[in-house]
Amino acid sequence: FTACQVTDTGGIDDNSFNQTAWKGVEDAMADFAIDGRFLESQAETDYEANINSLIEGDCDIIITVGFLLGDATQKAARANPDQRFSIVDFAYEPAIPNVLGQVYSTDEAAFLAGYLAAGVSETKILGVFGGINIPPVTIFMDGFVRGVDHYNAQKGASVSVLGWDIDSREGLFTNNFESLDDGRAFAQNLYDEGADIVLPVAGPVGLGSAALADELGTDKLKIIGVDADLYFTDPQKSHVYLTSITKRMDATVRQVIETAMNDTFNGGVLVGSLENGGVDLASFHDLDSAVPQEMKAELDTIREGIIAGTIKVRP
Amino acid sequence: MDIELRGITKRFGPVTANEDVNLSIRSGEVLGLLGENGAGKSTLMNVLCGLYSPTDGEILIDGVPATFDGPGDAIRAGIGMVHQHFMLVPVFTVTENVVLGVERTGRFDHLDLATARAQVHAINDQYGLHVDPDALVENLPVGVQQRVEIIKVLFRSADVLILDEPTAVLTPQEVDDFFQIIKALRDAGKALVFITHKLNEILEIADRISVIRNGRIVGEGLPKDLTRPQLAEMMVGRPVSFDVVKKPFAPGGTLLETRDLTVLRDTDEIAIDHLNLTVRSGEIVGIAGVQGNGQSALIEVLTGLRRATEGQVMFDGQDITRTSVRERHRLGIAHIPEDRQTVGLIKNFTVAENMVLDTYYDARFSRGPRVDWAQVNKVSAGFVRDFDIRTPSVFQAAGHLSGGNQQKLVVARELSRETKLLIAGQPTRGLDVGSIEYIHKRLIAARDEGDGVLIVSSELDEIMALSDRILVMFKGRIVAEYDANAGPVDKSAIGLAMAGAAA
Amino acid sequence: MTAVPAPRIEPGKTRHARITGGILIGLAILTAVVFAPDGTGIATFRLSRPTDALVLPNLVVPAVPFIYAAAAVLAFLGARQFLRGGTRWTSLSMGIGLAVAVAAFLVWATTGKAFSLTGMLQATMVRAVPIALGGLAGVLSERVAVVNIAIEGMLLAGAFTGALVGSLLGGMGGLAAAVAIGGLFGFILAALVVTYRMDQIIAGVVINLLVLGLTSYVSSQVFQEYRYLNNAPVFRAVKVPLLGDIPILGPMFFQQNIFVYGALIMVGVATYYLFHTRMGLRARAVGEHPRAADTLGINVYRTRYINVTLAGMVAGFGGAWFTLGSVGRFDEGMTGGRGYIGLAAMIFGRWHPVGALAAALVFGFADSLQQKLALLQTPIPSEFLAMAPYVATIIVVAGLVGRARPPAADGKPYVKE
Amino acid sequence: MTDTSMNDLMKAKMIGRSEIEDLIIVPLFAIVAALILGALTMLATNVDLATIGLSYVALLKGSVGSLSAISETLTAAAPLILAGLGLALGFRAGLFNIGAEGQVLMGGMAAVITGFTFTDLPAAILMPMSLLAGALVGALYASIAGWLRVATGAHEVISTIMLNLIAYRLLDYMLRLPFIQKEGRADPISKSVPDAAELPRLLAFIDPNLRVHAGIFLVLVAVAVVYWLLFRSKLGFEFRASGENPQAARYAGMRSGLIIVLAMASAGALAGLAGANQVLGVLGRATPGFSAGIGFDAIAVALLGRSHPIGVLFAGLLFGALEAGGRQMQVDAGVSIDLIGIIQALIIVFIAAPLLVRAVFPWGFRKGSRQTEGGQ
Ligand SMILES: Nc1ncnc2c1ncn2[C@@H]1O[C@H](COP(=O)(O)OP(=O)(O)OP(=O)(O)O)[C@@H](O)[C@H]1O
Ligand SMILES: Nc1ncnc2c1ncn2[C@@H]1O[C@H](COP(=O)(O)OP(=O)(O)OP(=O)(O)O)[C@@H](O)[C@H]1O
Ligand SMILES: [Mg+2]
Ligand SMILES: [Mg+2]
Repeated sequence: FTACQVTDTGGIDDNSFNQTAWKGVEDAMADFAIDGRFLESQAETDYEANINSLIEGDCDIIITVGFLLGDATQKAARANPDQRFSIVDFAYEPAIPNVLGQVYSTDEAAFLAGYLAAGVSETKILGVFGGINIPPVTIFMDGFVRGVDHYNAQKGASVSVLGWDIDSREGLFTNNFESLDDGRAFAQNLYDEGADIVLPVAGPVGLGSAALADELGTDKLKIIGVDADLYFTDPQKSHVYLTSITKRMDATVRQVIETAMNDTFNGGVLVGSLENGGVDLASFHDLDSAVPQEMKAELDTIREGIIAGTIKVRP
Repeated sequence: MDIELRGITKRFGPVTANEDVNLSIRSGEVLGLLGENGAGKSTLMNVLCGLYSPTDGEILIDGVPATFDGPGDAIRAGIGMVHQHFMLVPVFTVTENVVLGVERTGRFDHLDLATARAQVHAINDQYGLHVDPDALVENLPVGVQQRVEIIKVLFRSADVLILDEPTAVLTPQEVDDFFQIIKALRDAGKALVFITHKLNEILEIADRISVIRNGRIVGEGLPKDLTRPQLAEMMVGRPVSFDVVKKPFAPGGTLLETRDLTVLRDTDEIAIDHLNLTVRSGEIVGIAGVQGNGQSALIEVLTGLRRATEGQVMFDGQDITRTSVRERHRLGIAHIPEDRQTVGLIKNFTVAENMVLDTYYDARFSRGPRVDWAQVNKVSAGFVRDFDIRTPSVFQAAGHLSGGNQQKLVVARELSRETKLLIAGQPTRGLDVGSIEYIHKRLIAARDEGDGVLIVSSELDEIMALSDRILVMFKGRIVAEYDANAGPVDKSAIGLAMAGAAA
Repeated sequence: MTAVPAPRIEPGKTRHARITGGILIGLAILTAVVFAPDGTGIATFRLSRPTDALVLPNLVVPAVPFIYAAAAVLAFLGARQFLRGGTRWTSLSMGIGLAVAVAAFLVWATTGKAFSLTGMLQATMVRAVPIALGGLAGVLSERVAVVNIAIEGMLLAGAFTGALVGSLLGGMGGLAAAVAIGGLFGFILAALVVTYRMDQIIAGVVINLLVLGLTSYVSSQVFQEYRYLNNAPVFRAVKVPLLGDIPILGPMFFQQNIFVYGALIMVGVATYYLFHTRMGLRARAVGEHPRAADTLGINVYRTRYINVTLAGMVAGFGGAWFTLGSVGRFDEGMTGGRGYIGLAAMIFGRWHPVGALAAALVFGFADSLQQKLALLQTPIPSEFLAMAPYVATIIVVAGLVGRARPPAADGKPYVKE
Repeated sequence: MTDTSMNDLMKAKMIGRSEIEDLIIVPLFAIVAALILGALTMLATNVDLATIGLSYVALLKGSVGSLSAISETLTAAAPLILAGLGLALGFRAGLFNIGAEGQVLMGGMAAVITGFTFTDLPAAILMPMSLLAGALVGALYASIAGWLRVATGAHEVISTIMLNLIAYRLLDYMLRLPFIQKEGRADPISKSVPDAAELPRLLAFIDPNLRVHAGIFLVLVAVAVVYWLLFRSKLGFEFRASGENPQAARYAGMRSGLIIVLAMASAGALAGLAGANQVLGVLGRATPGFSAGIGFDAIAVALLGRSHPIGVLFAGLLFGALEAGGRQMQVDAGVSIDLIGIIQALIIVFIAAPLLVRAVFPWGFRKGSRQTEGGQ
């Protein structure tokens, strides 16, 4: 059995998005003794060609990673109805029988992160920026901003978020998922305007923001990681991460491979949520002391509220 | 300091530029080195100043053999050369140019220009050179640039000065001043080598003369023992007649006329200033003048390569002031450019392609948007035969032809068209005597057939030999006019006019 | 000969002044009509951070009066150019005019909002560093007449080596290695164009391709597996005592990392080298008239080798900025065309080190301005602002601000004998 | 002289040994040397010998080893050849145009916009019309640099670099315009072109994954047209003349300004076609990175092809093959596709510096350069 993966342009070693998805394949390789392969996309024009070369290469399942591969995956799936596909961050409407989409209610976890950040911030200004203005990115920003709003409503505070206007749907975007230097520059920009916690939603780009926080010191700037728990995947800068909004692509990918192996694979959608652990807020690790006990308790309550449906993260 | 060249031979691949040359240069003496274009004068001197290393032979300085591993060595040995083409950096000041290569420095490699400036002043005073050490070289007239070159050599305390064709760019009056400088240097005990192919000059200034032909020394002597015809024969290898045979002068109507023509250079300076001239059919008009007085701009504006700012150009009764180059070609203006090998042809193109470089569009050679190459090749082969161009095939790259044959190729192309007016810039520059005779014959033939011919040349002798009418240009204007058919023209009067005395 | 009337010729300089005047008046109109806001807004520029030693009050600018004043200044400058055509002041007027127009634009964009001016200027300097160093590398090699398209590749090689060696040996080791690798590619460029007479532009393009290929290959083949090879320490900002506390200028020039200081020092040293030393005089002679230099015993080839290698070292240092001076990690193609912009800065700066730095600051300013504007959400699309410096470069290169003259022998190979 | 000597004069030169060395041996050595150095690079990065062998086998297999490999090679080669032809044309006319990337972008955008705007037109009209729009806009964009050069003397290297950077921003801007942006998306991505505007896939009847499309006919036509233009037409003669020696061309009455603008425009038209070829034949719409560096790779292709249309054709095929094979290499042997970039660069180094090849492989050439140069 061979599981194949096509990455998005950030590269397999991005410490976050692509790497987490690949970890799912690696886990499957370890647990089920299967083969795994990946093909990096150098440019958006490679998506289709890369999928095609994997179709040539006898893959039992092809996992494409990223919203931007949505169209190419759809095209390939239509042309090759016998080939099983799964795509991270995309759901087809109507569903395609040989494609399983993996999507995540990331805003649930981001909501928690927003609430947390609003409470921890000293300047009462937070910053956020994204890679590209696409739903899997903006869903983080939406959840984060709503979490802050929730905090403001609860505490009568006025914490503001720079970088994302939830109504006009405009904000700061690097327009790539690659440039660490952009990550640093964007974080610097937000820091200059007073933000002391920044949430970069742009895969490896965020590592650049972490480099800035490392240099300034966590008393001046903290970073919230995305996708993986960056405390572990970026060990050199682990101390700058207040927390991470994890999106357990590794778990869902492994799960998809398992269904493909024991022939329970069905097209459709697999949704990761707070409830099933598909998304979550990581621990505070080194910055645990920066988070008051009271805040931790409140977060637990909100988490339960979200799972129970009593707190709405989407209007 | 005395220098002895023994058995110097210099080859460039198959070309032998110098062969077994023996020459001695002595202090307090001007050695005149005479030879026609391409004889090997510059090559020999480049060997002496360390720029080329000789294929064979040796150089003795005061009896001691010397080997130069580059020009630096020769400079250190006291040998300095003023090159035929000036070796000055235009955007540097005089002082910077002078110190280049022998700079004095302070701490941190800091340039010490103050001391150098004082030295330039001293040299100025000693030899009466009058050069401002702080002027930018590009702003200086050529005559002064030449003095900068001399200062450069003296600054390096050279005892031997080699001057390669120093007078080519000077007016007769500037030449006189220049000779004063040379005499002052000689009297100060320097050894000088003066290179030229002008007979009168060498007879005037040299203390001793050597003549070089085809890379070999073919004659030596003292000026008092030698006459012009003798020198000319040594130089060329056969008796030379200084006469030109033309049909009697029978000019037709006015062919070309300029009215208050004014032209700017690229730098916005005025190159041609309200100039009026006419050329009739069946006459050769020669324009004399020192380089830089607007002759090149005149040719450019007449051939359409440069726009006139004011005034008109009339050709054959038609206003062509704003007409394109191509249209002027069509009307019957042929142009043999001054710099034939670089602008007259394309070295990587074949002989055939070059032969139609400005006629390919014509009905003879093209069908609609297409060039009829079969026809081009056939016609070109005919021209190659008619004009005796030595090439193995019309597909040979023009750059592989010898210099003389490249020139013939351009002449063949221009003369093979239907022409009424022939404009030629420096028509014989860089040519050997055979080719010069050939070109002169062609120009006169064109005139005898009724074409108008306009020649611009800095060689006064050539102008005087060919022209029916001589115009002198100075600072963009015609300052004097002479009718050559009305009787002998006074050469020194022309010289004065060239220097602006008549203005 | 009759007296002729004085020629009625419009010299180029007057024409030039007229064009400048026209542009300034155009800017005045644009400022008055487009930027004049309708309300009574106030633009707030924050000058210092709360943490600064000397806390300055915010700069509060009433928008409408300021913009009309700016328009008036522009109109005055323009009219003066147009009528007088003062040749000496043309470039200066243009410079002042553009600065005034940019200020008016900023006030307009900030009306009713606030942003940190100091932060923007500090970022300007930081963003300018790789461009300035690239431009300086261009100056050094083009002054000896070697066109250096390879700056991009040299920057990239410096970035890569800085990260790799920095991860193993620490920042200083990485920096030294980056400089060395830049020098190596400078040397290779010199060898290709001087010794092997390869076309200079082709050689540059090829080096860029080669470096891009090599660094991308190693980073995906090796770094992916051995993460610790791509994890270098970052040089932190060092505040210069006292000077660093000067308001606005302090953060911009004296609270930076060694790359900013290095760039400033190198620009100074290069200016001294080129225009006040023996070596510099010789280098420039080789760039202007190599044959003349040769006849004076200056080794043209060696001079070219040395200067192009030096240029490579400068570019290598600039490349290290991307990793050791910024994020500590190499990323495929991370220089993102900054070498080419450096080349433009060199031309913009008229082949002078200080000019190149000034031009780089313009690019850096545009870069950081664009980021601020993205936060301010102006109606002008940020893409157009991002384009502005490139359009400006074209205009400058096209000679509106006076034609720059490259070294006379630039791009031409020198063949001895 | 007799008629026979006239015929001698007109006898075309036989292809000599030195031409063969230049045209065949040098490129061959360049490729071999580049592959060897590529292998050394792999060795240096800890790739074992077996994997190196495997990767070169995969390179071959992925480029020509199967129908789909050939299809991928042709698909990758088509835009490179088109843009490369444009650049070659420019080089012949003495213009070093670095701006193909920007022209590809602008041409591609024009083709997309035309395609999705006139959805009602039949394929026979819409497809050529979209291609034409691409060519036209590419030409216009390129002629800006040409015009700047003519009117102000601004060097095209700098102005085309700047125009590339401007084109990227312009693209980002355009892709977010409501009229271009795909419905329901917030990221920069254009609407898709209808099937009628697409270059039809040629082998889809065999296997829907075979991507080779009608663009390859476009390529063949372009090669022929460029060849005819350069070597048979009056305009081409003018291009070449002003490229070799602009002064001489001017003296011969050619209008250098016009020629520069026309040459730039033709180059831009071909680059624009390359862009149109990508969006109409491969991608079906425009995204921010749709040019994928074609404009830069095409510089290498044009240099490698020595600015000759036939040379560009082969160079483009080689680069296409390397790209397609490189993908296979990554799948089969796990060697990064970036190795291909190294090999490509090395090939050009060796081709552009024949002196270097002669120094590295002295035994491939006749001894001594004197004979080869003074031959005739
Ligand atoms: N670098 C070179 N390579 C090949 N041939 C050369 C070179 N330099 C000179 N020659 C050839 O050597 C011969 C002598 O040239 P040289 O320049 O010494 O002549 P010259 O007497 O100075 O002529 P002129 O009066 O035109 O300056 C000519 O045939 C010339 O073509
Ligand atoms: N680069 C070259 N490659 C091949 N052949 C060449 C090259 N340069 C010159 N030749 C050939 O060498 C021969 C000698 O050239 P050279 O310039 O010395 O001629 P020349 O005797 O001075 O003729 P002319 O009097 O016409 O100037 C010519 O027949 C020419 O075709
Ligand atoms: Mg000479
Ligand atoms: Mg990679």
